[in-house]
Amino acid sequence: MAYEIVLDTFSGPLDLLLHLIQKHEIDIHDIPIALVTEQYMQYLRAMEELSLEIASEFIVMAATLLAIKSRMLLPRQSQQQEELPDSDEDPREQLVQQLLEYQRCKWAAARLQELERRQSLVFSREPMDLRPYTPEAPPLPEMSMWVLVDAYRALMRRVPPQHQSAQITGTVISVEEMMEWVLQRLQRWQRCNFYDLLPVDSAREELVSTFLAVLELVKERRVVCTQASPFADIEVVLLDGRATA
Amino acid sequence: MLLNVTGPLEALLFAAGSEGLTTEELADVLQLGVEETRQLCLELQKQYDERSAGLALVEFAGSWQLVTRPEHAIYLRRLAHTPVATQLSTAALEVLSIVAYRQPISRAEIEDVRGVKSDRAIATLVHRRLITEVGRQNAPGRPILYGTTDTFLQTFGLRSLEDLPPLPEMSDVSLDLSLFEQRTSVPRD
Amino acid sequence: MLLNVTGPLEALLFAAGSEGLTTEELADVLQLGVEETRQLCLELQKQYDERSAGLALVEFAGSWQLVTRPEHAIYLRRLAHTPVATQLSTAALEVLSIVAYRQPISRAEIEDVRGVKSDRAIATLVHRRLITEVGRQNAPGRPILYGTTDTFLQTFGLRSLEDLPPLPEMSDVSLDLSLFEQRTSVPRD
Repeated sequence: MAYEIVLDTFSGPLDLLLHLIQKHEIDIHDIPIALVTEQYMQYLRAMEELSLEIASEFIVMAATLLAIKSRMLLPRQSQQQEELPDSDEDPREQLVQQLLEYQRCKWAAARLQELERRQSLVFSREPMDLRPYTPEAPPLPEMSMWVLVDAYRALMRRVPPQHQSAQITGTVISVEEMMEWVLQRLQRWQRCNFYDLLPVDSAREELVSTFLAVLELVKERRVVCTQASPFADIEVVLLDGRATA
Repeated sequence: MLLNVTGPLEALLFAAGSEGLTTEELADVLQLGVEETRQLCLELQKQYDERSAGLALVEFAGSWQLVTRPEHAIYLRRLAHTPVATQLSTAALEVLSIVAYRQPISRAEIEDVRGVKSDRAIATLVHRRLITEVGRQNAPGRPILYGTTDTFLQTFGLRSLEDLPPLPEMSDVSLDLSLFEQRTSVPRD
Repeated sequence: MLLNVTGPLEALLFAAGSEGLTTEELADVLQLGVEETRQLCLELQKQYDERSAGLALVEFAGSWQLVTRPEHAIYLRRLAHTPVATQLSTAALEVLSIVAYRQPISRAEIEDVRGVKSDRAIATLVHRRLITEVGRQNAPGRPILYGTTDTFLQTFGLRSLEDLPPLPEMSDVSLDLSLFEQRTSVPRD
């Protein structure tokens, strides 16, 4: 599939989102969030299938999209008794601003690239050796050799250690793995608080994957989430085959 | 009258090569006024442009420099020893554009705009002297603030930061989207 | 007809620098016959002589070379005398430290370490007799290898290169960061 070629060229989640927006000729000020989220998740899944490492930023953006999507759905859900306090604000607003700003950044980057290309077409020459025109090079005052050592050390600090390019990557927890983990726990507990599903000391990525896993399980109708009141803890309840709520 | 001095001017610029010379340095050596020297440079520039010369006179980062004309790049590339310009990755270009337009700026602020970690791209740009530390932010941890360098101006053929193309208004950008649609297979950074 | 190609010819000779190019090399790059190329060089030579140019085209030992016209020597002498900094720039110090610790080393290798073009800094150091050509690398183009001079030892108060303090291992450098925190504003190179 075409993903393989495209995926690696996205410099981040915003880049991917912009690509989707352009591809579907979407008005950036009125993003159909459900469609874009669906497309975005498809790319992430494709990345997973290709065993590409997914940078945590992509997962964070997935969570953001899902959160926006759910906030936009909220007023229509009859079981929610009231709207969130700030519901008059479009939940997409912040993302739109971010996308617009990033779009300007891409615009400027494209200009710089063009300037760089043009500049690579011109050639200069080394400065002429002017020694024949000057009788004697002026002597330098004496300097401490430490000046030299400092210069070298400062240089080494500036130079990235390119030859030891071991890459440290965080553990990537796939949503599928996390879904398994959540189901296992719920089989034991039947219902529990969302936060109890999180592994102890969970990193941001784990939190996000847990969140995505629960959303995915809700979609597959294997769990339901309930909330007693706005901002109360979310309870996750296992639905098994026999007890479809 | 000016014509008589374009010879020495050409000789000086030729000798300076990639180092270039500022209007003031030229004025000093030619023993002319600064404004007169500037006019002379523009005159030489015009001469090069008018005849089908191999050279052009350009001003980068405040220095006048003789360079070959872009249309002859094809011949120069055929010379075996011409260095192949290493192109910047998309990520590095993005970071560079943010720094160029918003300097001084911290890493966190750069990452805010891009929505992605950018330490590697920043390290590449620092290493290539396109950006450098220009101060520290008055915030917890005193984060480094980055700005562009003269190497940046030189690399992109700009006389000064004012030569950067003005950013479009937020809402106008979408019109230009197609311009950066052609994606190169530049590796991410 | 010949006129159309003096542009590329001028560009090639300009970029070739002090090494010059033979008629054969030029013919090869311009994709012209050898005799045709010779005629073209003579044509460019005539053009320089006719207008009051700053440059001249000369043939030395089978190589064509662009040089400044002898009558402008007085300006070059003034240029050579003008800006004599009493201190080395950060860029020059960096290059000098690389040469000191890694000699013999070529320009390309120095630039590899620094990530930036270093011809200007190298020219300064050669001019100040702190480094000099110590040989040629057995590589395409036979690049110049640089090493430090006696002037270097004198300037830094060293009896021999063995007096240079041993460098910390790469991994240690980062631990020592705080010791070298004071940064100067980086000059252009």
